[in-house]
Amino acid sequence: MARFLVSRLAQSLLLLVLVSVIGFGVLHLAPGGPMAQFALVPGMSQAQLAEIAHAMGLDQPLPLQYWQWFSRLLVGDWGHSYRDAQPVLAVIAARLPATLELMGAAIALAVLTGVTVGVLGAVRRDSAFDVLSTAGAMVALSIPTFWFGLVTIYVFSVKLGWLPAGSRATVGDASLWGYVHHLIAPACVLALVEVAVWSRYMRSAMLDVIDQDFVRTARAKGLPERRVVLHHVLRNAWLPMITLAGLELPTLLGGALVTETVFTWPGMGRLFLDSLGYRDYPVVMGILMVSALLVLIGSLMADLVGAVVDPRVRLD
Amino acid sequence: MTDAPLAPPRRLAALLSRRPAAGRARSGALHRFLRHRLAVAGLAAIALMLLACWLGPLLIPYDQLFIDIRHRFAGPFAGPHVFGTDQLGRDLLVRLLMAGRISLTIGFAAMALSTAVGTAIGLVAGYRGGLVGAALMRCVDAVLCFPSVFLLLALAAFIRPNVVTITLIIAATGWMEVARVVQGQIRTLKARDFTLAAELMGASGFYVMTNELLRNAVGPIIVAATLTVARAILAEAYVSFLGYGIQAPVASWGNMLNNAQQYLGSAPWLAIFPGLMITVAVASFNFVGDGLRDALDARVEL
Amino acid sequence: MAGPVLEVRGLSVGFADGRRTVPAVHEVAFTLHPGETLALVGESGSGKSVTSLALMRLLPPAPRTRVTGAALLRGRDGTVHDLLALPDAAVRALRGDRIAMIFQEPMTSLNPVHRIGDQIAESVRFHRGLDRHAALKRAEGLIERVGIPDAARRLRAYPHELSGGMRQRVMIAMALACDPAVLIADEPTTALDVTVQSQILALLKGLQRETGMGLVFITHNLGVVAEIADRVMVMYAGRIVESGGVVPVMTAPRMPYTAGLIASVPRLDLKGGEMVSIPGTVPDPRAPPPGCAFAPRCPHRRPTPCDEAVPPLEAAGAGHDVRCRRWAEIAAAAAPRPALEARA
Amino acid sequence: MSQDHDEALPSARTQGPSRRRLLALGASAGALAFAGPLAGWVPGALAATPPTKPKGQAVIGLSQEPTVFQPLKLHIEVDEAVYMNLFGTLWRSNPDGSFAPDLAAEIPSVENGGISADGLAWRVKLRPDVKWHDGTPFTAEDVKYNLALLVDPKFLSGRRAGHDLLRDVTVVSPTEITWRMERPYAPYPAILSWTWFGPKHILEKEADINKPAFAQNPVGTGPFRWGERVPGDHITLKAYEGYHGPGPFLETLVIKYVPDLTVLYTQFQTGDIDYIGLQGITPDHYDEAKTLKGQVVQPVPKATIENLALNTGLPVFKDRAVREALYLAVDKKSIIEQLYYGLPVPTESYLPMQSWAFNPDLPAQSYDPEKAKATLDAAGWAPGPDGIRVKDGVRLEFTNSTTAGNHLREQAQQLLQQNWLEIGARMTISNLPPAVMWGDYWMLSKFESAMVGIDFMVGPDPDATDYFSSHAIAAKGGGGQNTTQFDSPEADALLKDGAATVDRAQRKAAYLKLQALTRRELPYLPLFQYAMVQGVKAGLEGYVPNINTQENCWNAGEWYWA
Repeated sequence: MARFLVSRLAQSLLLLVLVSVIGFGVLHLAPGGPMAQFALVPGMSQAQLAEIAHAMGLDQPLPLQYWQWFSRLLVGDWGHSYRDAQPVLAVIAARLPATLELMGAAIALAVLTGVTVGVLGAVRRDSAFDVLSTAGAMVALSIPTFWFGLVTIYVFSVKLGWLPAGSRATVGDASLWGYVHHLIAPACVLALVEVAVWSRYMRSAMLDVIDQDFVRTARAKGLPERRVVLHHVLRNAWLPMITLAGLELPTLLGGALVTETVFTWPGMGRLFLDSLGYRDYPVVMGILMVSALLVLIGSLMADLVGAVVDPRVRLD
Repeated sequence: MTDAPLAPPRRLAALLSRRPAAGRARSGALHRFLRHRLAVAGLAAIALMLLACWLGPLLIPYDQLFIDIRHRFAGPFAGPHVFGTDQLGRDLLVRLLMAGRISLTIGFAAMALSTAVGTAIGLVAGYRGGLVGAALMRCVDAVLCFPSVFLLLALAAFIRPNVVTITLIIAATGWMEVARVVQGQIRTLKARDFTLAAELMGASGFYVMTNELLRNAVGPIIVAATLTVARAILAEAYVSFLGYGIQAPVASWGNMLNNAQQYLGSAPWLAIFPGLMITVAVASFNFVGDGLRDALDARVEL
Repeated sequence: MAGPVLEVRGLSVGFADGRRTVPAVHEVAFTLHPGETLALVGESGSGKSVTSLALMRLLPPAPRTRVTGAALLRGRDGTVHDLLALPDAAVRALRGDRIAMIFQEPMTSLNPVHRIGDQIAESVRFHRGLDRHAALKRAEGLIERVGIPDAARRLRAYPHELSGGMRQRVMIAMALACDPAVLIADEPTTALDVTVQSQILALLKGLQRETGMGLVFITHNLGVVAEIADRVMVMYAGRIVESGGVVPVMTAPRMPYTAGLIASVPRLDLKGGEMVSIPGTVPDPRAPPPGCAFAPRCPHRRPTPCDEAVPPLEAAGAGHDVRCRRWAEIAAAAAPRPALEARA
Repeated sequence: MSQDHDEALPSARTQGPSRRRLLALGASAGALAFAGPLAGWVPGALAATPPTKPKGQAVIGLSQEPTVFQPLKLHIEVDEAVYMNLFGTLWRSNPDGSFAPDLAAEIPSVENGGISADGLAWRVKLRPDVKWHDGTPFTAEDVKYNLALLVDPKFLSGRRAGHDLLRDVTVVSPTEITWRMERPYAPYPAILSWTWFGPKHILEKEADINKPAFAQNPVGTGPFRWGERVPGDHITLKAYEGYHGPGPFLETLVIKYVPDLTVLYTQFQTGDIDYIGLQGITPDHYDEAKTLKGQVVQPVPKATIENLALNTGLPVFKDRAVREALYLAVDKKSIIEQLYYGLPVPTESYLPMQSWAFNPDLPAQSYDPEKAKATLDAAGWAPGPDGIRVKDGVRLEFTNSTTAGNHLREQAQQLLQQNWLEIGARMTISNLPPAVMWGDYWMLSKFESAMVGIDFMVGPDPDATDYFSSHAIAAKGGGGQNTTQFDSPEADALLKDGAATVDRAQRKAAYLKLQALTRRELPYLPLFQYAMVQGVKAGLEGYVPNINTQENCWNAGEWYWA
């Protein structure tokens, strides 16, 4: 176990370094830059601009810039936002909870719905429900999330007026319902693709298990079908789902970005887009690192949890 | 040993299993694909879409770029413009079809590119193994660590958008899965005897890679490629929707949505038609990919 | 004895295949008395497992399979239930309680994610309404009873921590949890090492003596039959082709197929002896031969009468039935050890 | 300053007030901060009286997020929406263009002895009763500190131009400060009207003035004090009861960030937002918004002029005939009436028509492709085989750029593309992300032609040196935004005249000539002066649009609910 953890952590760190190199390269090699915002200041001369660029270290060779950024990162200094001069970690930390809330709600919704649909589909294989839910999942995977979000806003906020159009809460309304009310539409939109993924995986995992001998054994014991499905089939079928949860994290995070854009959700994805617009490199890099970190932690957690709940797996 | 003369009841298992009988495998991948009704429908839809996008505009008496500002926002299914007109009075149908050309072209081109790159990297990583393989696969992992949308936007924010650059950045964020699939496939294939046989017969590494391994990994690659087209179309739509993609006046399904967003209330068809086209196109490719997966018996999940 | 504990009448099973129904079992009938062991013998595809699953009502439900006939099980209170006619819930109440089953593959028949104690206790909890603690206590007793040492600790083990033989013992413990009147053992030893096989057989015999349950023992291995069975029923292509007491059937098989099976038993006394097997394979149930299903593989086949119609089951002695038109001819012509041996 | 009407652009637009002549019909002239309802703005309900104690909450919706809370630092337009309510200036601009004292006791002038006759010596008297939100008295030391910080080379200052002319800043007493100007600079009072001050006693203790901890909990002298900030979502300001001016009447002022204009409008519609700031309601929604019950919606003029900037440094645009012909071929009427729903006003000048220096007598453009063709023919631009005109090997072919994602502008671009193709000029659209567009591409004149909204004035002052002086061409090493590389000795002279005197009549004469000059030379093809559709919830009293400020929440301290 300890050896597994150490080697996994080492691998993850290596990955993080690679991630940072790729991210840094992509950002800094591209045209445009943070100087655009300074250039528009009245009375700013080219000489002053050069001074600012120098002060920000932007005039140094790229590898050196990377090294300076990275060595500071190692001692926990993620830098300051070019835009509002706040520490990058504080800027991200202020936005992360909103994203996690959205992702959490969506994943809860997706797992609940997806697992139910997948289980029912597998249990009633080839029934009308199964065929429809399988085709439906495929279509759900194909709908552009942003478009679905727009249509949702149009129908439920503009036309019907049932749900608020974006934002995380109405200012001044701190009630739980206020938050939930705002969360419904974006969480559903973000969950749509995940429901499809989860129901497809769940169904096929169930089918992998449902024909196995031990299920017949359980039936032979005279257990009610419900218990056979839930206690015996599902308990085995959801083990690979834990790994899936880890693997789905990047997709979910990406989906959260899209959803946040459409629903003006004050999360990390929105911050990412805004910061890209300003070429706020430290913040953009910070978000890339945080999301990579989340992804790595997610997959590590998935492995660990998988090992804990599956008696057959030993980590060493 | 006791089983030697009389094998245990495998056929019972086959009968009890409600899956399509394995015995029918011999009737071929094509047969299995055709049994997949949704996949066939998807294929038909793709064929229809290609036909419509490339031939349709020739039959419609409107130019996709001709602005007729006095007839903007004409509703669909009434008057000479079948699908209505857009915010500049251009015929929406012909724009949808021309946009289809762009979106599908990007989809296919990005697929070809990312499949080629992914296959090459997967091949080398899987065949060479060792340090090179590990290094390549760690790079794949690292790129996979970014939610692909983040990477896509980071790249899109910097390029001068046109069909070629958009294709390039979509391919740049879509080759990793193919690489993984190919690498995994190659590793299992490599463990099999025929690779060894080929090597013993003095075949070069390149020959083994291309002629033996690649040929045998072609099923999963095809499936992955099909699903990549679907992803590429979605990616193009999103980038263009945010305004970083295909630029006006050229239409793509994504940038048609970009312009339509604010007219959802007053001219909803401007957003609905392109959105439906994207959904239908992507779903078709997904269905075909799903059918191919079954037909080629390739377990690929993208 | 107070009459049979299980009586099967005219059991037929068909599987839906597209629009057709493929017959898998025809008109199987037998009775089982308490304490009696009935061996159901046949090659793969002969229908013996389907028969047992049909009795347990473990086959897929109606549109996929068609089951007709009756299977009368005597309940704890003496009332008789037709397993094939009861509603699902009522069958579930009997299954695992009055009639239990163990399967061929101990490696895969146990749920890998549950502790074996819980898996054994589960049945008791459901049928007897015991709480978890009491059920586990009983499971511990059962584990001891099936000869697993260190029962208290094993209770907490997962299946993958046990050997194949141990797992089969666990399966047996699980089946015996509610003291069933009938135990169906579907090839319980096939997947095990020979030494383990005989241990399991001995265990089953011992337990049967203790509990007086009726045992339906399904196997394709006649060597095992001789060790355990009171009566034998041989199946081929879904039909009973020979049945009777173990001694007459094993020593004087009347059906050439039975004779072939006996000949194919590897014999320890014949050192380096050649393995004997029946040529050919079981017919495709979708396209059965017109007459005797065994005719295509039978050394004694004559187009007439063998290929004319499916032969009826005829009495060949007291309680000894056989499904062969020519059994009398063959028996008269042949030596005690049938001619098949020569064909090796 | 270039101003864009979409999100996420790093334009540090710092424009200011100008004199509002035409709209100030019923305005109460004078020094009082409140300038009655404007003609053109109809308040939602009959005027009620403000409450005696701060009461209620108003939510201001903005499509960009204020993030810089140190008001002297480099910031963008949207940040000022916070400054206006949190911080104080020496004086501020009224809708009619006059100044009203805020931290100063009176507006310095030659008459009251505040400014010497030559415009070089300044003496500013401060109010004695102003306290920072933390209770510390505001004094002349604060002013001195702020003025010095603005030109501190180590500081990322929001504006140096103007402040760098100050010499010998002297604190005479806690309520009096004097300085000398290096040379007369007419726009300086205007610049001071949007120079917000921070507290010396806090800022001077900052470890790194460019990364101020102050921004976490800013302290000002405005009608509202800092409440809390939920990044990416909103900022809450609370009434400052010790405010020295009238108000505040609202207990809470919320500044909410909703990046999507459609969502912003929807939230306004549903009443979550009481007022939409910045670009307001998109023109697409104007017709619908007018019918809303419970919301008062009206177009309000802005000082921004929509232009086609032509890079005269390129061979194709060197020829005035080309610029003239392109202008003649612009179907301005369709752009304004169809695409912008008739909201903006066509213009020929770079100044808003409300400015005192506006020249109303410029020749009006009319859409005349035939005349455009004739002009090009006469100038020797002959159509090539593909219909595109050529002269001396130069094809009449160029790109046009703007910030990607600005829908209306992109539509206008496409219409122009069609207009120009008619006369044999091929324009290709090449839109860019803001950080690329407004970087070197724009500043160093690497674009060919661009579609930009620009407010050419310095605050309320019509001085446009930054845009038309040949010394302001960054591509040639100058400091400024003369990105069209307009190089005219005549313009240079006029600009110099206009800025060097405080005599308004003299200045106006120079600027009228300059406007005629730019109309003739056409470095920019002027399209229209923006009018924003602005709306407030009915019952919000005290809301007064002010063309002289960046943001119409300039006086939120005086808002109250009826």
